Amino acid sequence: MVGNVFLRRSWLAENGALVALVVLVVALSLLSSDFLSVTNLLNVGVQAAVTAILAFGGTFVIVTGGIDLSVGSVAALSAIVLAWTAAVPGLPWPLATVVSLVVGVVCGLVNAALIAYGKLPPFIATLAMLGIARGLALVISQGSPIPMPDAVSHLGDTIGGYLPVPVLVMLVMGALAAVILNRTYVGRAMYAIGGNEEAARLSGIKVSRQKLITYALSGGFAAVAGIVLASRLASAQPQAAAGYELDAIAAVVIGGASLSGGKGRALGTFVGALILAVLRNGLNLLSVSAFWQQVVIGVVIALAVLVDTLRRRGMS
Amino acid sequence: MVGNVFLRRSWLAENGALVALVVLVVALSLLSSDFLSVTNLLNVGVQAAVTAILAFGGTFVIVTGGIDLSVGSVAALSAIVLAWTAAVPGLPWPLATVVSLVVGVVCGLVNAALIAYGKLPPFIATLAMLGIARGLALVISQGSPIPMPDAVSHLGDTIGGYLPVPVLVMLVMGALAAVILNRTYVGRAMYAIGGNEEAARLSGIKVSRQKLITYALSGGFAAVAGIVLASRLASAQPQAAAGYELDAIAAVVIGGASLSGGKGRALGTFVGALILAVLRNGLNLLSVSAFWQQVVIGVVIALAVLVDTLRRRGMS
Amino acid sequence: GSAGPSGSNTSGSPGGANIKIGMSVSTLNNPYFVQLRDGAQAEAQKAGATLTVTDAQNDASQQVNQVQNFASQAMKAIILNPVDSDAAAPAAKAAERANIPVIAADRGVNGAEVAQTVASDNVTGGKLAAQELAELLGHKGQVVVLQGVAGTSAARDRGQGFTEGIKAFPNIKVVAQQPADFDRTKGLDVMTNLLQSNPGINGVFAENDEMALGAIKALGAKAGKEVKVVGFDGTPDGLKAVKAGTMNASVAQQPALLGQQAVAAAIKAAKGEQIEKTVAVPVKVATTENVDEFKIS
Amino acid sequence: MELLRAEGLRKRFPGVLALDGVDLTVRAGEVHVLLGENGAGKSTLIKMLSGAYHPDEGRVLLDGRAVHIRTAGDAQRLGIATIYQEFNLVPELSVAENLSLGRPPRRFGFVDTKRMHERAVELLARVGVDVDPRTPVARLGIARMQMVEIAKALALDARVLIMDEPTAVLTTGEVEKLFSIVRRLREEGVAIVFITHHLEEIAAIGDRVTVLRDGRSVGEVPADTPQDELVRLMVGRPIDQQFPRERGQAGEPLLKVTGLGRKGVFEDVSFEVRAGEVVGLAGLVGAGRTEVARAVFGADRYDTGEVTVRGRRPARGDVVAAMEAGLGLVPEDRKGQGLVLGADIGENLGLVTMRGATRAGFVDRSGQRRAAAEVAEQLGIRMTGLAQEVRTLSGGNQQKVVIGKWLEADAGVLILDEPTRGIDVGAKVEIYQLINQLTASGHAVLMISSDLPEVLGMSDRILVMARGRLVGELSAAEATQDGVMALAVAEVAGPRGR
Ligand SMILES: Nc1ncnc2c1ncn2[C@@H]1O[C@H](COP(=O)(O)OP(=O)(O)OP(=O)(O)O)[C@@H](O)[C@H]1O
Ligand SMILES: Nc1ncnc2c1ncn2[C@@H]1O[C@H](COP(=O)(O)OP(=O)(O)OP(=O)(O)O)[C@@H](O)[C@H]1O
Ligand SMILES: [Mg+2]
Ligand SMILES: [Mg+2]
Repeated sequence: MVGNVFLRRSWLAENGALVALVVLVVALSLLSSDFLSVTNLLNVGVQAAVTAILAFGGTFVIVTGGIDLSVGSVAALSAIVLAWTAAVPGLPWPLATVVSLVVGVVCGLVNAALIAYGKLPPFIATLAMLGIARGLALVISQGSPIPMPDAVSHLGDTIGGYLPVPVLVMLVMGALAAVILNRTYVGRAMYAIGGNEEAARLSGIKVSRQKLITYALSGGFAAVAGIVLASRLASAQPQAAAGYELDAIAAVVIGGASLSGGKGRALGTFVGALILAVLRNGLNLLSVSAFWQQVVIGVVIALAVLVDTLRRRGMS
Repeated sequence: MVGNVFLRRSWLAENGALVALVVLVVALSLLSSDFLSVTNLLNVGVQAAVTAILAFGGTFVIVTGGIDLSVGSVAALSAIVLAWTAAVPGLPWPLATVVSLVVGVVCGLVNAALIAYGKLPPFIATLAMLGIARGLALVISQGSPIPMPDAVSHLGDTIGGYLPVPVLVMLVMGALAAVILNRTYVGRAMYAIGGNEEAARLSGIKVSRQKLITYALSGGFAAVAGIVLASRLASAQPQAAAGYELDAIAAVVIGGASLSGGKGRALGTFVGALILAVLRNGLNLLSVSAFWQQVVIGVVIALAVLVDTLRRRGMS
Repeated sequence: GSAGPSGSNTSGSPGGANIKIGMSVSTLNNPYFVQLRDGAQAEAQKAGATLTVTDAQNDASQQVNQVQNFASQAMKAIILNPVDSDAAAPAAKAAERANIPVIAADRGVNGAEVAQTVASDNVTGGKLAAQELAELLGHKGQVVVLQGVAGTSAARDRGQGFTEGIKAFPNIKVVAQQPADFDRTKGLDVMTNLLQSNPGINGVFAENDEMALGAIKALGAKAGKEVKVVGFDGTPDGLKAVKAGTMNASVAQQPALLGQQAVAAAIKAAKGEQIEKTVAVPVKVATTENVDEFKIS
Repeated sequence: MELLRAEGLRKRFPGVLALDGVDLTVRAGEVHVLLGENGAGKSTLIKMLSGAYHPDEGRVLLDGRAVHIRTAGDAQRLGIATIYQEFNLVPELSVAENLSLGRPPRRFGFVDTKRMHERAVELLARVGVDVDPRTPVARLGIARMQMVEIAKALALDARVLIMDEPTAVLTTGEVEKLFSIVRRLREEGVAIVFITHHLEEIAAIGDRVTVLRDGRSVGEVPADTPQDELVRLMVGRPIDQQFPRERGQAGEPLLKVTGLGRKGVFEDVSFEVRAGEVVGLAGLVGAGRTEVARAVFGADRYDTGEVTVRGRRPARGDVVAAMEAGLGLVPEDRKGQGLVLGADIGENLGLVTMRGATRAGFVDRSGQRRAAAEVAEQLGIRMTGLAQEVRTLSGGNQQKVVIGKWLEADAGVLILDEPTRGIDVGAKVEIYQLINQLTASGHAVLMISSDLPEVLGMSDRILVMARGRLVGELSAAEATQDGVMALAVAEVAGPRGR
């Protein structure tokens, strides 16, 4: 009984963003008759996918108390690498995909090396990578979009004319993130490091190695996000996903994680990404003027998190 | 004697970025004969000014352990408000300037209220403000630039055909920031809050009030930066200073501050802003290709901070 | 809440008989596209159609999202101002699946069928800019190019057109090409810096008017005289500078006209009428002589 | 004369009623001791007097008038100064700055650094610690931090001074200094609330004692009440033996340290710890005991010498290698190095064993929970459940968690640095019994403690450190408090190895 109450309570407490999402969905259903259709909701899913995948990767990093500003650029670079290796040296697409994922992981490893061994603040290391990866994407593509191999572009399609593949990929990556965070040594170590790095170290956790894994995961997730994004457009763009890092971080934080580390869940991040996507979709459906949209998005983000903090305060 | 050694040591330790700046300046002097002229160095100063002023404001926030993502947008909004109130209701320029500064301060106060009373994470509160302020700038200006009043535009001029006013403003704001941080109660309270918020509270510091002051200062500095920026162009642009928040934060962190709070100095921030400006100037002088520029900037930022962390490690 | 000053919803009575049209603009952060939108809105108002404008913020995937959302809203026609020609195909296809006609405005769509493309060619514009600058310089001199955001199609096409165009003048040397991100402040800073390393330049091509205006600030009294400046877009501020003689020419694409024609085409398409595959809105070079022919709003 | 009075204070936290109607009266010129088991509610009580918490019910009277203490600032203005159980210092700031925290001296509206400095020198002299006021607090050892805390509270010239376990991390010398300060304040008419788990201190410094149990006051007795009686009031049952050490036969040497040194910190430290043995490491604050322990465990590097654990030589500066060789370390600074405060109890208890409980990358979380539940039970951690955040545990219970996670790990050689810091008498005996169990099963324990009776009562051999060197070794039979102290201070006059 007591355990049950406890569980129910903590589940709600940790998913405060869910309340905000529900409120938002209800409000939009009332305001726009177009909102609550299956097609539109699937659209929202598709539109959330890239941010959500980036944010799942970002959750790892934020749980350890770090930050990854490079995810948008790394996504673009990975996609460009895939398209380029398939087009120019003409690698078969599965190989090109592997190369692209490796590029994402390597970017993450470079970030981690700078942070763990170079003792750079994560903000600076990943800001540097933001520039480097974007620059390399431009250099490789010579600034022009490169068509994606057809086989890979199916990632942007829908299965049976209904279920969009990006949504599927998002769910798979989300589940993967949840399992890593909750069930694996790597994930538990992330929470310990983010909670108290020194205590983690003195408990026998190899902090530097865990950071390598953490940022590598973030880079790998970014690569997947980049491939999904490019597939949707059937073309890899050197400028793709510019500025997505802020959205990804916002999704993680809206989902209840703390930038000072030790806290955060995949499910919360998912809800955070959905809030952002629902919001953008709704503003389009309601035909809010472009200039006001930024204001409204800002206000709603603040309100969404406010709902969450007020609920928590009310509970304790 | 001992005291002397202590001072010398800590001065160097706290200005590690200075070493990076010197290395950069020497390297650029060797690579480009145009770099080390008085005119060019003054240009660098002018180009650093806006980022530096934003970063001085950001230093307050970062010292308290917060972050202010809204500075670029608030700068743009303040400038638009100045130009608009001078142009449309036709306020005299001194009054318009005051209104514009008040707008900056109010944006900061809203941030602080959300953070201190709404318990929003600073990242989210100021991200919301980033959208809101930018949106309002667009709404007020209808998306088009507004000419600045001539009197104010002199802020973009040079005195005696030599000394650029933006450099002067930057130095004044920097000195102001240094005095506030080092010598005032408000400044010392910022360090206490950033170092250990609970200890600060239990020592009788009114943490919420100090946060209001901190973010208000950041907003005020952003308004000044926005006015200087618009004066240089003689026109207030709704899109001005977009993305400058990352530059400003980078300048603060390169200058030795820690995003977890409690550390940071105005002088360090100044050096950080100079590093960024010298870098961009140098890349132009050297005619580095557009695609490679981002890569080079990323690499140099990482190296600059690496120099600093390695020096510190060597010393301790 | 559509009564905002930027007024994205424009509805009226006759003609277009309340046809719902969606329009996704690549960005509203640039006066050029603001004019494009204004032209479209004026036309929609006149025809009595309901026009919904969204801002893709230069993000191709957000644009796809917006077109999908238009489809959910059962728009009768969609005007697509692509962020990127290649990346616009999925957006156009999304509309096609929903049987909604698409009018491509300002930039074409590669890899998908659209009902009409209303455009003025950026590459041609770049060539015109090269010719104009060459004439201004008497076919010889040193020029610099201020580039837009690396990797965007506008920067690419205009730069390409200019590079091709300037080849015809062997005595003109491009001594530097540097990015200033379509931003006026950056135009000012980059131009200032380039003047240090290339004091002998006498010509500037900026890939948009914003950067050109920044460059003019940097050049001070030399702007338009010792150093010839050619911009791109013909924005109100740009045309003012041309009139004032600080900018020598701007390649004007008449964005308002473009927006107007796109809406006219969209209404026709929505009614099922036959429309031409392509409509070229003439590119005109605004110079000191002819600037008065251009509308400065 | 009655100065401070609390009536019917009640405070509820999620899941616990921490205080259930407690009354307390403190007179001017008395030292009023608060006594109670870990989690009895002592800290919660004083936090309501200092403005850190607000009571759900009840009121506080000062000079007979009801006062509302909303913030720490209010308490300061009313003349109430508090030394909290957990440090409230800003690590990045200098000692001088910390001493003036929240009320720096000002001149023309600007902070007067010169006067701040002078004030710091004066205050530090008053508590008798020798530190440069410019040193960042982060660089101080834990005992010095405590002395800075004390100096900071003295700076307020308060009428009521509250001290929550100030002696927990101090050695005998500092405790004496503190007591002489307290006696002087008492003579000046200051009302002092004093919390301690060291029963012998009660008679030495106290006047009256209020005993708390389970959030209720169970009695107010004079300070000269016999210890047995105090224990009975506090725990509800008598404790027969305070130090139940069962000495056995020492076996193989498990830990061998030879010629260990780090420049300026310690040098030429050699000793061994055998299976079945408890070796005590005594010394004054700053003697370098913690430094040696950390170096042995691989938490810090060392310059010379070597460490051998069960025949293996873990690489220097490598915690994991040291752990694999069979070493464990319970650090002295539980907040900074021992606990993940934001995580729950179960998670913290499982931190060390997590690697071992991992199969194919997956952590056996239910197994981990079961083991944690067992240890929590063994140590009598007072909690609402394993899912309680460690941050919300009482200080002593937090300390039990730090010890618990190493008990679970079953390390061959366990180094305990101030293991019973802040732990109540009842629980101490439990921990001593666990130490007995460890040594009986062939493990070895190196115990650093500033609590001399504990060192004497529990060790088989005692090593004494002073100024970074080992200055002597005493067997359990020959050791006395005076003997150990004589060794510990002997070298003080001599040159320092830095
Ligand atoms: N913020 C909090 N949230 C939840 N429970 C709390 C909180 N603070 C204290 N408690 C609980 O209140 C009870 C009393 O704690 P308190 O810190 O007052 O004990 P204490 O007598 O000081 O013990 P110790 O001797 O270990 O310091 C404990 O059960 C503790 O877990
Ligand atoms: N006067 C001093 N000024 C600055 N640092 C000192 C001074 N005396 C000692 N230290 C430093 O303090 C450290 C000792 O810390 P610590 O107090 O933790 O030692 P310890 O022997 O473990 O003492 P304890 O465990 O009793 O606190 C050493 O690194 C030493 O260099
Ligand atoms: Mg306590
Ligand atoms: Mg110690």
